[in-house]
Amino acid sequence: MVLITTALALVFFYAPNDADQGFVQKIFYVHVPLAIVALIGFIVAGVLGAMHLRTRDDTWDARSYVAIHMSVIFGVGVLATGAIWARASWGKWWVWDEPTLVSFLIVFLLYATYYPLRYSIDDPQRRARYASVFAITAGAFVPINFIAVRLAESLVHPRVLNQTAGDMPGEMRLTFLVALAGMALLYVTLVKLELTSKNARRQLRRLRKLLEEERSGGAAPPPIATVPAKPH
Amino acid sequence: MTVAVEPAIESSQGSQRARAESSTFAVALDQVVRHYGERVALRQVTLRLEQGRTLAVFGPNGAGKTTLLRMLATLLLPHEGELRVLGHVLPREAHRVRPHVGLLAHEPLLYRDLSGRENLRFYARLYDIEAPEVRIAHLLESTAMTTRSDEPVRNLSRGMAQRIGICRAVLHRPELLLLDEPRAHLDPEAAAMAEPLIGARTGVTRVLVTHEIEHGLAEADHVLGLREGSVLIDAPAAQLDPRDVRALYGAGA
Amino acid sequence: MRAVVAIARKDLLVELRTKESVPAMALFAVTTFVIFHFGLDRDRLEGELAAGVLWVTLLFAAILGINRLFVAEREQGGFDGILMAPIERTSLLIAKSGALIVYLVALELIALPVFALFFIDEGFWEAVPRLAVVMLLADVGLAVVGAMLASIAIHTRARDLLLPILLLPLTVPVVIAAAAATKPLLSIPLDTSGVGKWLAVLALYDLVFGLLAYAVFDFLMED
Amino acid sequence: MPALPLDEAGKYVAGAYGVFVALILVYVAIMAAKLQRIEREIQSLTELARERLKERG
Repeated sequence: MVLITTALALVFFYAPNDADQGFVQKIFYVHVPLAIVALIGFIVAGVLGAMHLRTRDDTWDARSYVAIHMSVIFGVGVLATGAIWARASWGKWWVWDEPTLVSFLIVFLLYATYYPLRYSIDDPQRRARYASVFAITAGAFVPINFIAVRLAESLVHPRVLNQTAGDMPGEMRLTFLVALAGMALLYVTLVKLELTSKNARRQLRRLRKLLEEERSGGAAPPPIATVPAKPH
Repeated sequence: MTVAVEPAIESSQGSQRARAESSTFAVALDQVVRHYGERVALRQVTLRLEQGRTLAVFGPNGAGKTTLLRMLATLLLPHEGELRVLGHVLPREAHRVRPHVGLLAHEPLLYRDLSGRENLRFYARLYDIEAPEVRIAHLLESTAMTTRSDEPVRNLSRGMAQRIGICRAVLHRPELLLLDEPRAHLDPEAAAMAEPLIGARTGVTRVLVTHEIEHGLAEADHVLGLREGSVLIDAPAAQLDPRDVRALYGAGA
Repeated sequence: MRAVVAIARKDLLVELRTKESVPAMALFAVTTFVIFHFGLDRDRLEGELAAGVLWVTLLFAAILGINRLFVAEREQGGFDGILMAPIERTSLLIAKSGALIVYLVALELIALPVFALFFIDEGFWEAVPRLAVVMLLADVGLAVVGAMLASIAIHTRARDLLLPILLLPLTVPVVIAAAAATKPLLSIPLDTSGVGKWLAVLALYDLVFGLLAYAVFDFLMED
Repeated sequence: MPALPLDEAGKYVAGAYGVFVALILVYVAIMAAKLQRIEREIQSLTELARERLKERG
């Protein structure tokens, strides 16, 4: 895990230096990979949620939760870097005619409600089930939302920001791909870290409960009378 | 839990025998556990109830009585253990159990803005009952509710709503009746009227949750005593003294 | 199917008896129009502004009705009676969505003429048949997603608080598509180009979330 | 993309990457705090277990 992180740091400080064109355009290398990874994370979380509903195994729900959690954190980065980019390019902190950014904001707002949803369900089984349903629904929502917003914006502004598409010079593309891979690795690493810490905390709680229960001496009170029914 | 030391084939035969045996009972629970969050509502409850018998469930508040009833009514999933109702495994075969179970819960499960008759009609449609109007008229007659059956339930007293609730619970002629304090809010006369519908002489298997110890013991064939989710009493009613049951409630016992 | 009809009929009967939801929704919508009049300081609306005002108002009014339908069920039957009956759980979803569609159509029957009276000068009635198609498709989407999310929200501690914040972002595509489809219809002169594309988006949304709700609903109803 | 002078653009680029680094730093800090809590918990549980062993003799 440490290895991945250091490799990532190397990639990060090396790659942008490589492609020397563009000035503001460099934000692209952090903004777009962040966004792509976050969105894929959301969709993966939906699949993980479906796995939970299928198996009823709580570890799938925990994975789905952590994936959404990390994607939301990445989402904060996306919106912040996006705003800075907009300020640099268009002189405004926020523009509504960048369909991808607007879609992302909507998706981000939707996933922000994941937390109040989780926290307001007490029963763990039900919480896991409902959170999974949310993850699936929201995961399906991501592409639909992008279709709708893109259609809406291109109606007013046929101009499409083409540098996000494939046609960029080889050097830039290489940097971009490396940045994307690095970001994906960072995501996976952080998800693992968070999952490990969550599991550690849960097991500690269980251990404490076990130790304390032993002290209070025995769980069940003694029976008063038991003569179970027998078949005749 | 004993560890199986015998060869695998034999142990699987053994469990098959246990399953065949448990399917002859109307209600069979094996080591059933249910949590609510961190709290354990039922811990390893094992229980057998024969067809046509009445089980009285006693226990202080929070003992798990309602949890048990809701589980038998297919409303709650067991978290561990095996649960069979009328020979079907829950929750997998819940759809086979549902047509034959009637629950009279704490709440009468009626829509307050509809009349008693409309409520019964609604449930008759859900249960797909034949000749619903005849059945409804008969039930309303036997609970002496015919004259007030077209008023919205919100205008009825709690006891009258309970009478409609009883009609609702037995509407589809269930084979297993789950009764949560059925006589609550009923005056003696109404309780007597309800007797042919939900009483011991119906011949239906019944699970009766109650706090009236003497009455419950008189009604029951078998008794289950719960406290904090654990079974403290599991014995024929004839072998029990009201004092044994009272010990469930008493501090320390 | 028998169960779907029974439950939807029961809900509509309760609504007819109490007259709780639809009148409240309609009153809310009309009041919101008045507020928009002052907030925007406009006597007449057309094009995108008209479409926006109409759809935002309808969406918020819909949230009122969705909340009420599920809160009332929980307060009275508590869902137990229906869940114990020998029926498919999804018939509850379909019945509730159906009842919501009826609510929304009733709301639109009242709100749309008032909207036209307040804000639109001419050419409105020509647009009505096409507008009806847009509304029906949008209603289906709102009702299905609303019923699914309300089933989630009703079982949480926050209850009716959670529904709007879950529902609003999820219905953004409906509002985008419905408003975009409505805009040319409320423009002067009437212009029907581009409406078909948006109807397709609405239909896609209805289809995807309809299937999704159908697939996951069982998990929301077990305990 | 309208070209901005380099010094002007540099500020924004630095800002964007700064946001990214800051985000990760904040996250790491939070995780560190959590790790510390876990460590403390382990410590107290170890003591509890040791006590228990002593009781048993």
